[in-house]
Amino acid sequence: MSGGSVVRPYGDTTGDGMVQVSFTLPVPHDKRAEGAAVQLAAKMGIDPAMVVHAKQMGDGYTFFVVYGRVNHLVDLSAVRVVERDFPLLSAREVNTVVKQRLRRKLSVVGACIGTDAHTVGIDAILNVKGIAGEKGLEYYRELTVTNLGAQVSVPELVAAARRERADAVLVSQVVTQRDAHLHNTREMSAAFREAVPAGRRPLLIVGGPRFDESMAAELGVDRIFGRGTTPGEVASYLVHALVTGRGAAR
Amino acid sequence: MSGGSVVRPYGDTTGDGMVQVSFTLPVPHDKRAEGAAVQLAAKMGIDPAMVVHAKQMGDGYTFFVVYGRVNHLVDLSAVRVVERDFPLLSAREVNTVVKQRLRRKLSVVGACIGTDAHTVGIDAILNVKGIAGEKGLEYYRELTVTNLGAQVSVPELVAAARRERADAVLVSQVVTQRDAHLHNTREMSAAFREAVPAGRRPLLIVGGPRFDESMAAELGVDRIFGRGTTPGEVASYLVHALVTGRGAAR
Amino acid sequence: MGKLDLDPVVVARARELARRVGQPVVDLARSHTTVSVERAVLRLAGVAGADPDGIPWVNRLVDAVVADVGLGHGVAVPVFDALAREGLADVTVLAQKAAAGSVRFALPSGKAATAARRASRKAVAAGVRRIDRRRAERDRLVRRFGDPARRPWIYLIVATGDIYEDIPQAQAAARAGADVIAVIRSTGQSLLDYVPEGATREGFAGTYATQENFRLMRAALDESSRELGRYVRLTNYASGLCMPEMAALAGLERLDMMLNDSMYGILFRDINPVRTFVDQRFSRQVHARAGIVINTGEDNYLTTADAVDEAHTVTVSQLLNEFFAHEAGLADWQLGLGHAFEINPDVPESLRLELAHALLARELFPDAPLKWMPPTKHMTGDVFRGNLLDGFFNLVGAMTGQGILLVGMMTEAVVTPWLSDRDIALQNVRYVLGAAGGLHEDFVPAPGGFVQQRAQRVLGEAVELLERIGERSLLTAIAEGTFGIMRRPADRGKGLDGVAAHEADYYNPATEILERPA
Amino acid sequence: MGKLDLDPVVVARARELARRVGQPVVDLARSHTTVSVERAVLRLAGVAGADPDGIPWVNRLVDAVVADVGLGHGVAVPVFDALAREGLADVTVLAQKAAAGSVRFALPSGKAATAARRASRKAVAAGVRRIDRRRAERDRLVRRFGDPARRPWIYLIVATGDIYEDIPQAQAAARAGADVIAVIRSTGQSLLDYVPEGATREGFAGTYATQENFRLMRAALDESSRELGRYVRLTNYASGLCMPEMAALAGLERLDMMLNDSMYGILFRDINPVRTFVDQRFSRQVHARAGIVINTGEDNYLTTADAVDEAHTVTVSQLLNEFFAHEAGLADWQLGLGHAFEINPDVPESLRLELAHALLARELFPDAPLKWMPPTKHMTGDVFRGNLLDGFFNLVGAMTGQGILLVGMMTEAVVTPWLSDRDIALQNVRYVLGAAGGLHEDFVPAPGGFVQQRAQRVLGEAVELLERIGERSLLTAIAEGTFGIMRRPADRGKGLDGVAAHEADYYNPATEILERPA
Ligand code: B12
Ligand code: B12
Ligand SMILES: Cc1ncc(COP(=O)(O)O)c(C=O)c1O
Ligand SMILES: Cc1ncc(COP(=O)(O)O)c(C=O)c1O
Repeated sequence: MSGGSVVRPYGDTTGDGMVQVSFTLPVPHDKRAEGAAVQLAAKMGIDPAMVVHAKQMGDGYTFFVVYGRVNHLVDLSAVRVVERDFPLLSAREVNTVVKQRLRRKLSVVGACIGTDAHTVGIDAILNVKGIAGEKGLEYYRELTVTNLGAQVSVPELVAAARRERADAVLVSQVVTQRDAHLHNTREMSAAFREAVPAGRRPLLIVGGPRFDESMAAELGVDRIFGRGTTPGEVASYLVHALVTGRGAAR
Repeated sequence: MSGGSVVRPYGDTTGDGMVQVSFTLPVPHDKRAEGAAVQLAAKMGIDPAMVVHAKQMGDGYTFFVVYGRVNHLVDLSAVRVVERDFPLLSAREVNTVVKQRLRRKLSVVGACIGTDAHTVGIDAILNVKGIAGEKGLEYYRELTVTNLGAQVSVPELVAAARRERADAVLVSQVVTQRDAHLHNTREMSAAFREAVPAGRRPLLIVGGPRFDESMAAELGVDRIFGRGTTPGEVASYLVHALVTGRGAAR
Repeated sequence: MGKLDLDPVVVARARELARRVGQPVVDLARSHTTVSVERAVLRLAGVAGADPDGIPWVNRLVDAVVADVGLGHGVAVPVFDALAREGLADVTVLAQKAAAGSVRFALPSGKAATAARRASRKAVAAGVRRIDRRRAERDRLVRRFGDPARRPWIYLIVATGDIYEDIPQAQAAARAGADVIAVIRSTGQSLLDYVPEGATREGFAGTYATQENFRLMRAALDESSRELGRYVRLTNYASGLCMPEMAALAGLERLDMMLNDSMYGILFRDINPVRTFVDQRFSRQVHARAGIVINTGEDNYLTTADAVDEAHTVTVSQLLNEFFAHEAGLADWQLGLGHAFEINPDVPESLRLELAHALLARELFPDAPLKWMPPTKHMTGDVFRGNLLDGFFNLVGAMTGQGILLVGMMTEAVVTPWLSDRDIALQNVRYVLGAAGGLHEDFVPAPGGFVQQRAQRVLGEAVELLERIGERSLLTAIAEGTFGIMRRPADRGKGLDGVAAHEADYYNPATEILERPA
Repeated sequence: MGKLDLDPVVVARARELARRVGQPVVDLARSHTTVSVERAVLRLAGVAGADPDGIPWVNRLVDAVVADVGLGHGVAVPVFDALAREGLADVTVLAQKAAAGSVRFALPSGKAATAARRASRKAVAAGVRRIDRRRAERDRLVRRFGDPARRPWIYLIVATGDIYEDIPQAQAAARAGADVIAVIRSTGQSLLDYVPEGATREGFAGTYATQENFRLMRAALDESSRELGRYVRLTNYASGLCMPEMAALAGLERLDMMLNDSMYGILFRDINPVRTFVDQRFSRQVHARAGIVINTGEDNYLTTADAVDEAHTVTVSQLLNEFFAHEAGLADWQLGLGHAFEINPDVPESLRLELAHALLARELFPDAPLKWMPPTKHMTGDVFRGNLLDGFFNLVGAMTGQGILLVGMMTEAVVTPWLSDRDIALQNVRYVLGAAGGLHEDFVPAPGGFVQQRAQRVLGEAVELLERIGERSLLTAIAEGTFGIMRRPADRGKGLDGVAAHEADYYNPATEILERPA
């Protein structure tokens, strides 16, 4: 543990900087290949690098496991993360605030867009069943939830958001190969920008296990939720962004 | 596979640059810690970096698994390795050459020095039993082998080398914590430099699973053998360095 | 046999109930057709290729027929009637003309009808003969190269999205020990109501299933089989909106196994239940003829439903899949009934529960190969733990005599498998099978103990559920979320507009041929 | 009991042969002393601390006595005689004076001798009472905090070389589930003929064993025990040239287990056999008194010898360790007899062989806790595979009821364990014990099958070997490389100069006290 703001990786002694790395190089296994592995490790800042395992796969690929010391420092004070900037409310509090301040039900439309059919994540947020012991948004009396399910196209989503007068649109993306999740999210946010006047655009939220939460602006959405999100967090954010927060006038 | 001399790590597509990394940071697990993990990954050249696993251990440490793309190129033409620069001989060939050209038995003294007691490696090279189906140096008729065993001090080793008129001294070092193997090797080579006139110094060879074979000069030895060495390689090198090679006049 | 001490009366009752639940669905399937069934017929009759936009001629042709005379009569007669009328020899040329709007379709009667039937039957029979030849070829190659030395067969996926990356990876996997290669499809494909054409390089998390990709991969694996002296099998999906066509293409390109489930499309792709059951029956008839092993999808239920609470739904589905498969002509050796190692690893005695479930499947279906699916849902980014779980999955597979072992990847929760993941996974399998391959001899569930009790309980729950379903209907049960906790009403879901009830004169030469003993 | 169907006659014969082989060695041990035995006596008598160079006063004092009167009379009488003559109250002060050369030692006779004996016995008795108090304290703490809920106990090592890094790591490990913490010693320590002093931070691949380090770690683990509501045990090594002193210090600092083997030092540290057997007997008498569990070192043999070919040498050594331990007063619950999962994982059915070996130990020594050692020799830099092997090791441990599970580390072939390695390893153990903890109920080696045959064969080979050893002597067998394929003649090896045969008047108050029933 460390009080200071600069730390190093810890193998078994403070400051030892030890890390483990594995990768494949498209070369058959020989001494040159091991040298190539050391070269890559060196470029990653590992020095000394120990190639502790090398195994050829097929004709021309070799898998390596490397241990060694990285010389990088981690500056904790330079870490920028999307910290929760809103209070965490109970379901009862969410309901009370929506009822008293918004004076109508808050409408939420959810979907898995593109060809993605992984609904377990969005269902965990929306369905009564919820996740990790927390009930999903359907359980909240003052929220109206429309869950469109899987493989919804962007035009369908925009239409549904209109129809349901959505205050917020919640989109899930789980498949990430070839950055599918990023493409789909960009397409979605562009479609809303195009279809809805800026002032009346619903709050756009995306979630999924492999998103980088700091990319919201870049993707044109209001917020990103990652691995392990719970419904309570989402509900609290909705209240903050749409009812109580500074930007809530939108 | 790649014909070119510049390659990248291969996850599942040529050129994707994907690697896996794990490490511990001395911080409790929270969003800042995950941000710190991403920062370290970025410094290692991984971008985008996915923190796919984070687990707090005890109060103040968190273990991370990160996947992502490194932007480094591996230049195969720049790899410098200690390639075998001598022919691989059979035991019979070794015996013949020594007998015909050296016209006496070649004397080899082996030991595990310092506090290191791992003799399996040096025994694999020296004992008749050998390793990987190859007999050890004791099996070679024209080699005289003295195996001093474990935890031999440097003075003892120097004395034995003198006594046995060693042509070559073979030292094993397996324990590497706090660079024990490097310290011990340096101490050993310095002792020989001090005790024996340059021209009559025996060939100094070290071996062990965690040595970097390119460090011979730095450690003051003639050759380093790493992971998976076989007795035949060592015997062939001995013949090359002491009998047939260019520097063999030493 | 008989490690579980199952009551044969209860087992017989379970099968009888499955028949009772399944029969109405068979009746439904026998009295309906779908656009994809008809397209499959045309593919067997020789229609090939696609228009410049990539829409296959079979689609253009069926659409044209449907526009003129509807779907309920089947397309064979109108198509071969038009062919005769147009004086054409090639059905693909007819399709092109129809697409250009220069052919009209009608329902012939009398002699013309009889001639059209005869002509269509001849054309389709030629297609079926091609499938027969591919089956004989497979038998020959298996004889020449040999089958894997032992069960379970090792089943590995490739999923780069690019057939030209898939091929070397598949070959590397075969070399490293894979007996079966599955090429995973691109995420969107199951909802496409057509089969893409040609070699493809742009799938997401999978590679498009096309006839050309099938051909390329099968050829590559033939090469590997020759090199390795062991016939390496190829798998794809007869699933989604084009299930019947996929089956036909698989038969034509000598694929060896197909993922083919009676309910997967309904539950996990929101495909209309009637569409699915009709497509499924036809596709299974083709698989039966082609000597293809099907793999059913019960494993998927446990990714959305709890593997302990809903274990009996897997058993129920296996019994239904078995019933539907037998009805469609598949033999026991062709039934890769699915199940999975998906119990939360934190549940006490989870491994013994898995053993109980896996052994239950084994003893209920002694002659079916059984497809054993690795942990997916409870895999996390902790790849070290992941590889460990996969090892215990392999162990249960070995101890309970599973037939087809889908190899688990330590990166399950992270990425589609990397080359190295597959290598690590195969090493894992080799270790476990090598070290503990014979452990089943010493695995004797204590009489009346934990494992037996659990298996008997799951079977009991399955019987109860079948009874409840029998009182209503399978379609109702599906609508109510019985399987995989997905609710799918019979009048909803994708592809319903591609379904039609048979008219009195419905004619399908393929069904006719396939339903006659070969 | 009785999964192996071992023949009780063969088992009884094995024990009888072990007694026959062991007795001459006991006789040897009873008739010799060593410098370390004598230093241990002085430690019990209250000599503490070290000179400014770090050489303990016990060493200085024994050296001085030996210089004046030799070792064979024991040091107690000359020392307490000198103490009386010098009019000193404190033996440490005497040692300091002796080191300065200002005291001479002699062999008193008559009254002076009787007085010296009595005084030394009183002083040593006080030391033994301190050990008794620590034992009572342990009993109290175990009652208060509780024992681990289940077997096997989870045993984890720390090995940073720095006691102040070791402590937080040990506490983290305890929190993560370790029941026993072992602090590995620095590589050189076993050949030091003295025990270093004070808190240390500079070990290589382990931390020096010192009384102060013992105290610091025990205090830290007492804190953890309180926090966790479970008494966390501490282990170190009574091994090497200072075995008897380590035993005494362990008793004084309430360590709970000690690595203590009858042959390890001989085989793996080239310590003289006689020295080892003498030291070993004394150290075990101390352990018996201190309520310490010993862990023997048979696992080590399998790092140099083949685990299949030489499996019976492990059994022979276990039988000998048992005999020596009983003779020294240890009860069965104190016998952590060692064995290991070291079969080459590429050997067919390796897991079943491991099960046979592990079960053999279990059934031969039903009341001993048994120490089960993870794979080390066949671990490689492939850490993914390593974690997998460790999982199957854990499985065998659970299925065969091992008492003390040494937790394997995936980085075994790479580094001394990292913090994260330990966490991953514990997660592995938790998974396996949680998921398959009850699998032993269903593990019933087939009668006359692979597992039973193998176990019976190993036992048979052990009996044969014991017979062969009995015909010559244990010392001869050791000289010939019977164990761990290391040849160690009785007249060679380190520390021989520190051995002496008892003179007629040899007196050792500690032995006298320890051999009297407590
Ligand atoms: C279950 C599952 C399936 C089920 C899906 C059932 C269903 N109805 O969802 C089935 C079996 C059908 C399936 C099929 C496929 N799958 Co899948 N599947 C999984 C699996 C095992 C678990 C996913 C899951 O349910 N996680 C649990 C939920 C609760 O977590 P989550 O999604 O992360 O959601 C949480 C947060 O991310 C967040 N969140 C998520 N979405 C949202 C949205 C909002 C608005 C908010 C606020 C928060 C939020 O909150 C949630 C709760 O904490 C993963 C592997 C794994 N272990 O992760 C693979 C995985 C996701 N599948 C994968 C693939 C490739 C497929 C297929 C495409 C394979 C194929 N070609 O056949 C198919 C087709 C699916 C398709 N068209 O998309 C890949 C994706 C690879 C990648 N990174 O690109 C994975 C990673 C497996 C792998 N390694 O190959 N799959
Ligand atoms: C066997 C073993 C032991 C045995 C040793 C028995 C013996 N007589 O050698 C015993 C049980 C006694 C032992 C004890 C200890 N061990 Co140990 N042991 C191992 C183990 C399991 C295998 C090593 C081995 O035999 N490898 C097989 C041989 C054939 O391989 P090799 O040594 O690499 O040799 C090959 C090449 O490197 C090369 N080579 C090696 N030397 C030479 C020399 C020459 C001249 C040449 C040409 C070539 C050459 O050729 C050989 C053949 O290919 C390793 C873990 C592992 N799996 O690697 C730990 C390991 C080496 N041990 C370790 C430790 C810490 C210890 C202890 C210090 C622990 C303790 N504090 O109690 C003790 C004390 C030992 C001491 N004082 O040195 C650590 C070292 C950590 C580090 N990197 O610093 C390891 C890595 C385990 C770990 N992860 O903690 N150990
Ligand atoms: C029967 C079946 N069909 C299809 C799939 C794959 O999904 P998709 O429909 O996207 O090809 C699976 C997945 O495991 C399956 O089990
Ligand atoms: C009985 C015994 N003593 C000691 C050790 C450790 O070695 P060292 O003597 O270097 O402390 C071991 C290693 O496992 C052992 O089993």
